[in-house]
Amino acid sequence: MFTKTSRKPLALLASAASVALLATACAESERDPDADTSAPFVFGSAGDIKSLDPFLASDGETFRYSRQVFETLLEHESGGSDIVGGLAEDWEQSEDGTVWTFHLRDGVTFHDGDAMNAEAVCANFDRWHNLSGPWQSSNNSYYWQAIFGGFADNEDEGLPDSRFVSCEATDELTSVITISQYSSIFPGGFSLAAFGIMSPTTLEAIADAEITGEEGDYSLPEYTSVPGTVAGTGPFTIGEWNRDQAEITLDRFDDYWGDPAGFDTLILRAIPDETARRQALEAGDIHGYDLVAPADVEPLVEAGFQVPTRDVFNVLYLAFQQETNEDLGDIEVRQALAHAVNRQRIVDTILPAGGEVATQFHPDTLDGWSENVTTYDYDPDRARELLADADQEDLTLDFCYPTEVTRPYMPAPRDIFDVITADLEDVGITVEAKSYEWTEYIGRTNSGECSLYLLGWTGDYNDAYNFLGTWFSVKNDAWGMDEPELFEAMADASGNPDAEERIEAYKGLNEQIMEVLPGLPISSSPPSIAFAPNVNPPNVSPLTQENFSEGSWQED
Amino acid sequence: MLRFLVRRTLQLIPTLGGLSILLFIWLQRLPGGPEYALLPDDATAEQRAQLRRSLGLDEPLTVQYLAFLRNILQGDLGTSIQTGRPVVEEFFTRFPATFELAITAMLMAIAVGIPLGYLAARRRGGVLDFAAVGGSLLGICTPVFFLAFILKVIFAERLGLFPSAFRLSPGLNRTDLSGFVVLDGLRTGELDVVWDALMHLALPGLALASIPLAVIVRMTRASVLEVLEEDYVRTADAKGLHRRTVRGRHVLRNAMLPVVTAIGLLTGSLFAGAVLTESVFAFPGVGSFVYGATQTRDYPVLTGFILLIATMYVFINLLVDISYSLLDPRVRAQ
Amino acid sequence: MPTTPSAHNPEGSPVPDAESAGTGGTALLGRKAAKIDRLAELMGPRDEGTHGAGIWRTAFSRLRRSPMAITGAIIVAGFVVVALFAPLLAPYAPTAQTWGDEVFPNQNIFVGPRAENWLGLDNLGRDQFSRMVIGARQTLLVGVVATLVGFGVGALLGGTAGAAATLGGRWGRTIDNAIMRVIDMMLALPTLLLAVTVAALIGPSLTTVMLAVGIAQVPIFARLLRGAMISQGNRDYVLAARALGVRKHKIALTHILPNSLGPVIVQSTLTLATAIIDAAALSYLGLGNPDPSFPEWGTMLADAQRFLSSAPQLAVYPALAIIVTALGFTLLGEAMREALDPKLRK
Amino acid sequence: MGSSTPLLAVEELSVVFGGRGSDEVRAVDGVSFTLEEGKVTGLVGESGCGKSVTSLALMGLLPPRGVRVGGSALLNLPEGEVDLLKLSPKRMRDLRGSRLAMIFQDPLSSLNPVVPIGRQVTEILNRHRGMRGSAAEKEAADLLQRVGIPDPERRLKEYPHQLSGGMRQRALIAMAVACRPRVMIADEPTTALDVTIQAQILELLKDLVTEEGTALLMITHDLGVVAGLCDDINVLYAGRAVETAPRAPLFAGPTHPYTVGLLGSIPRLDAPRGEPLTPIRGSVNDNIAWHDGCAFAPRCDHYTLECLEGPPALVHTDDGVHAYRCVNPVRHADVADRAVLESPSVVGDEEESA
Repeated sequence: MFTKTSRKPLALLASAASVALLATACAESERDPDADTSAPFVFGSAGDIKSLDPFLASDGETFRYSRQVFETLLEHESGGSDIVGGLAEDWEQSEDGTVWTFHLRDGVTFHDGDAMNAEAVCANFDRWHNLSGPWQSSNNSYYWQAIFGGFADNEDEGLPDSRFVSCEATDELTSVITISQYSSIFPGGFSLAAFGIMSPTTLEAIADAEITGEEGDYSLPEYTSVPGTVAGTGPFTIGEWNRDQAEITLDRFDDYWGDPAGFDTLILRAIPDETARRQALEAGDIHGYDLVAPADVEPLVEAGFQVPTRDVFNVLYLAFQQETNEDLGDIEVRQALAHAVNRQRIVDTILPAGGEVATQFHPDTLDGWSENVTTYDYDPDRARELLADADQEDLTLDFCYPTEVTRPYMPAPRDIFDVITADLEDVGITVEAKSYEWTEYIGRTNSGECSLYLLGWTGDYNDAYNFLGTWFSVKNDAWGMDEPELFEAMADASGNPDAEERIEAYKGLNEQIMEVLPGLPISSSPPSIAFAPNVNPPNVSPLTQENFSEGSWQED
Repeated sequence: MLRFLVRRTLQLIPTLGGLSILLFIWLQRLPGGPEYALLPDDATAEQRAQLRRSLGLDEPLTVQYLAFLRNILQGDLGTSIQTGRPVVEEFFTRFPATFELAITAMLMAIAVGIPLGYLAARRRGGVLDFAAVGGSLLGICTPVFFLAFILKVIFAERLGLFPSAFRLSPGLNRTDLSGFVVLDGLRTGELDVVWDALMHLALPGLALASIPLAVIVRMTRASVLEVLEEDYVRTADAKGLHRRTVRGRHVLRNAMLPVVTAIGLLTGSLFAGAVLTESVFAFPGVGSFVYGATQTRDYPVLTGFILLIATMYVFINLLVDISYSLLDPRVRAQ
Repeated sequence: MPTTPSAHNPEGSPVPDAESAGTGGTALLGRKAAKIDRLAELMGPRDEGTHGAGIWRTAFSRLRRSPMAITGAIIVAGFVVVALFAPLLAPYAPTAQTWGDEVFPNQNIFVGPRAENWLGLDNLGRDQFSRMVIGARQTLLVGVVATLVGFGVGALLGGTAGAAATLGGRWGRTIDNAIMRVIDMMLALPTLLLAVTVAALIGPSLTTVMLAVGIAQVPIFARLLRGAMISQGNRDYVLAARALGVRKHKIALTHILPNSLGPVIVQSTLTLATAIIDAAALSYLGLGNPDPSFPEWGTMLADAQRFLSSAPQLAVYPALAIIVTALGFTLLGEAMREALDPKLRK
Repeated sequence: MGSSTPLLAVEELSVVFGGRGSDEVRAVDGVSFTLEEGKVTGLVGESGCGKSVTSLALMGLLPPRGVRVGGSALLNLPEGEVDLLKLSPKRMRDLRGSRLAMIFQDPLSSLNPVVPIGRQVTEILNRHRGMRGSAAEKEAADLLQRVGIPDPERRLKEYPHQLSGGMRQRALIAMAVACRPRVMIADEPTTALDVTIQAQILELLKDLVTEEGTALLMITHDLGVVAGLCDDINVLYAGRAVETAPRAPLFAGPTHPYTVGLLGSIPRLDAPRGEPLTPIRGSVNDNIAWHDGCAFAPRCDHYTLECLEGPPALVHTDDGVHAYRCVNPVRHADVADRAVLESPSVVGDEEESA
């Protein structure tokens, strides 16, 4: 998932909330075909969806829904992070990485009966590429801009040239997408849920749909809120979206090309409060939920619930904004901070079991992770020495944390904040606490208003650039770090089509970053998801991209 | 009576008008002005300027206020930052849930509070009186959200007697009806839906009812005690009327006058209390929506909610006055 | 008042005592003294309260006999003592995560009461007892400041309106009307919502809570004081003072205001309770103190809700403290109200 | 008149408040009197002397707890004699309104403000005479007519606040006489009324007593009312009768200093040479307990040490109708005057402003 320079509230929510789901095509079917599937499966999500058309969205909850209804060209393997075919059975890329040829699956139909073919795929890409007006606001096309830059006709000078060149249907089932320049964001970018393929009929119906209103006060077209217009190819069709109950009902698509869904009906119900979600599961009101608090895992397991844990695919960090706060521009101060924080205690007492202290800015499951990075052990004495050397015994720092939120990489932000604050004060630093609600928090931290702040990232796809590039590809207000060489190296690495060279470059980058120490990586931890005892849960995805059609009811 | 109604309705205008001015000033005074509420922090100066123009913020204040007022009167309260939908629409879809909850809570409070207060007064100084007064003081002193949590942990989580969240069990939702699920269920004859809805209403209703219940018990008790001392009650006794008649016609009817006022005012505050209760029980009403709005500083929603509550307060006051005049001929005569 | 014979010697009585007239002077005096003494003895000690000692003394003597008032006073006194001497009473620093490695909230491992930590540890390994004690201080601060804000602003508005209404003639009525319309509008907003709007203006902080809760109380104080002043303004002594040509503002300040303060003072006591409860609700709404280094009961309670299933004591301690303290102020306030209420004086 | 057995005989009535913890207060202490058909008996005294408590005790309207009532009050009914003080609450309820009726002091506060007058009259007809609907309304209108309320049909629909003070008292009287009670108690029925209205009301009461042969217990502090209306008079002080006599002997020869004081407090138009009023000093609160001596002693100009040595006994004069409770009775008081007997409040004007 990507950052962008200008953020709007909705997108803000998304950029860190991002939990993107892929509907994978290859669910292993072990279930009994005669099993009763009629009872609705209710899943407790953390928030309501924003739009029925995922293109307009950038938040994990919308993608959780859209992955069940729409499919993308490429997807991640069920329960893993490797890229596999989605609507495209397989694909190849040109040597320079600019021409991508997708061989589409045969016999796939949309929910409205249209056939899925190369022209349908290209019609989607062409629509996105040619959007105009308010659609070009990053509020309404966040992921397109993140992956493909601009549009055919950029209306805002600030938008970069589009990286998308063309999509051609060379035959019935072959789409060729040409991009202007290779980047390691491909092929991962083709798997993003925002690029779910919709039927030609849908595209025709929504061709004239307009977004009205002003920047910050947009009204989305009716088709994004009223079921009936949009049709995808996924295992579920849209039943109804009850906005006042924050509940969307999905029905099984019987003509699905792959294994049919194990539930006739899938209901995604928004329960913002994590305690309420747990209680709803315990009471039987829902049959599964995401963002399980670490403390709830064991009691739930003891009570007979299934609480599978996802593989680690995230990182939590403490950022040092070195431009806003000149004191943090001093490497000795940053090192002192790194030595002052007892990260092991955070991992042991607050994060879910299986978490680890992070040594660098992405988890060790990603290629590019280096064993040779500089490490900073918990050593308050060393921290005090460093502060004394830097002549900063009376250092005062403002420290921001988000309220009323939990993230997969950051349960209980306030507790983590409290622990770090106590550690910092222990070495003689005065901390000024500041707290903001999540959306505002993202805005403030991204514009560099906070000297110290907590944030993290869950990967969208399997490439180190998805982590490192997000933060350290250009000088930005979030970090205030200005290391042109590092940025250049980052661009080179990302643009190198040779995988092995790229990975070596990433290792070097990780070592370089931990020397510069723009922030302190705290932990990588495995988030859990909970299911009722009588459910065969879907495979859990490290990318938090579960495909619910894999789930089913257990037999009695 | 008609003239009374017209006059009272006309009296609402200055109060609501003044309130709209206060609200307008409030919006002006928000950190960074109203455009802050609508734009992110890192919006460009140009974006801000454009928004100011489009909102008419470079117009004189009076013109702005009139525009603000016109929008309100046209039912346009702006767009929610959380959901991107018009605030009015958001309230409209969620209102039935909160309304059912508030009515449930008020009915519970009245059904228990008035008899309890009455009995406490009759048995003044007795065990029941002590329990009623002590209990209501305790109720007033317990933070509502804590009570809600306790109820939830005990009755939903530990004992499993009631559902812990939502308005209905999954699968019972109907979007095609009015949204008043209890009424809808009764109308369509789906008694299972009605029962399910009532079970979901029980705990949040009880939590929400705690304050009004406490107030009603105390008001009723005090009022009955006062009326019991009244000469006309002695007169009624001196006439040898049955106790039933004395209590019903002479004691309760008079004692209810101040209680009716209190019930009116409490009903208004119930909708505000719903903010705390609904969020605990994930009850999908206006309250939990506004709770979200306080978390996200969703100013259009907050503004709209304040207007909604104030308008309701004013109209409830009107209703109280009307019912008062029906109950008390002395007021009617004035 | 011609009350007792000793105060009003019957010697000056126009009707001479027929019987004693015949006896000698000293005997007469002796007899008189004897019978007066006997009478005084029989009439017994008089309740001073009923004889011009003022309503305050009467109220106080009534309070001393009220179990409600005594309970309330004991609670309030205990609370204030703890709050004032908190730094001396707290065995540890409230923010020191001394035992941070003994508590594992992610595995539901908490430490309950034990010899060194009387109330156990909180979720970050801090001494819960010390936090409660220091929290009392913060809580008292919130209550007192909020009440002062409500009292101050409310008394100013209500006092002006009341004085204007009683003494000001047509202009006074206009002023009174204008102020009361504003007060009515404030009343139209439930306390909590008013507090939320205030918090929206100045961001979440302890100051926000104090200001918000205080401002929410303004209309109540204003109405009370105005009502009391108007009823005092119609009293005979005010009319008399006016007839004597005493200046209006002087009447308002020296006669009406002091005599109207009773209900306002009662309300202050009750407001202290409301403030503590409302502060907890605001903390729950996320508008409270963002700085966790100063424990405050409301913040502690709001923060501990998430451990209600696994470590209920973390929420129950501050909740009980809030409830008991609020109850103390409420009992005291209600008892004072009853003691001062002329209707209940018999 | 003329019946040998009294309609109601009150013997040694005592009412004690409190006890258990707080100090006992003996509000009424050994009061005895009789009521006879067609006769008016007066109970006179300052407020707080126990006269209202006496009436409430007879009506069974004292609060059920914290009160001890002693003595007896025998009511002579056709079906036999009953002791009002020992009847069950239920039986008392049956008697009240039908055999016993009471008229209270403040007609505004004694009427339920939110119930129409008509309803308040018909409810008693309904209760004791089983009348319902239009029959009850007709009877109610007749009753109002009878107590002198013009346009009764309209008044029935009105609420108490819409009536004038005099009319309210008339309405109360209408309720009291609705069931032709044998005994009627009027507790300061005219105190809250204008002087002109007072006279009309007294006249009305007098007529009712004469016509119906009801026995009326008149409770008042106003000796003018007593002089104009009562046949027998009991003067109460601090819960005890201090002087008892028929009207004429009492006014002619008041014996107890308190009675003398009461009479002396009445302004007289014909007072010679600017003679000052002689009010009783102090208040009812300034007294001592009866068992220690004369309760009136602190306010008495004639008290001696003997007055303070135990309770004074009731002394009967030779004629047997006059009794007083005093150690140093006043022999020749000249404070009473014919003028009192002819005071304007006794002779009323028929005109009433409605």
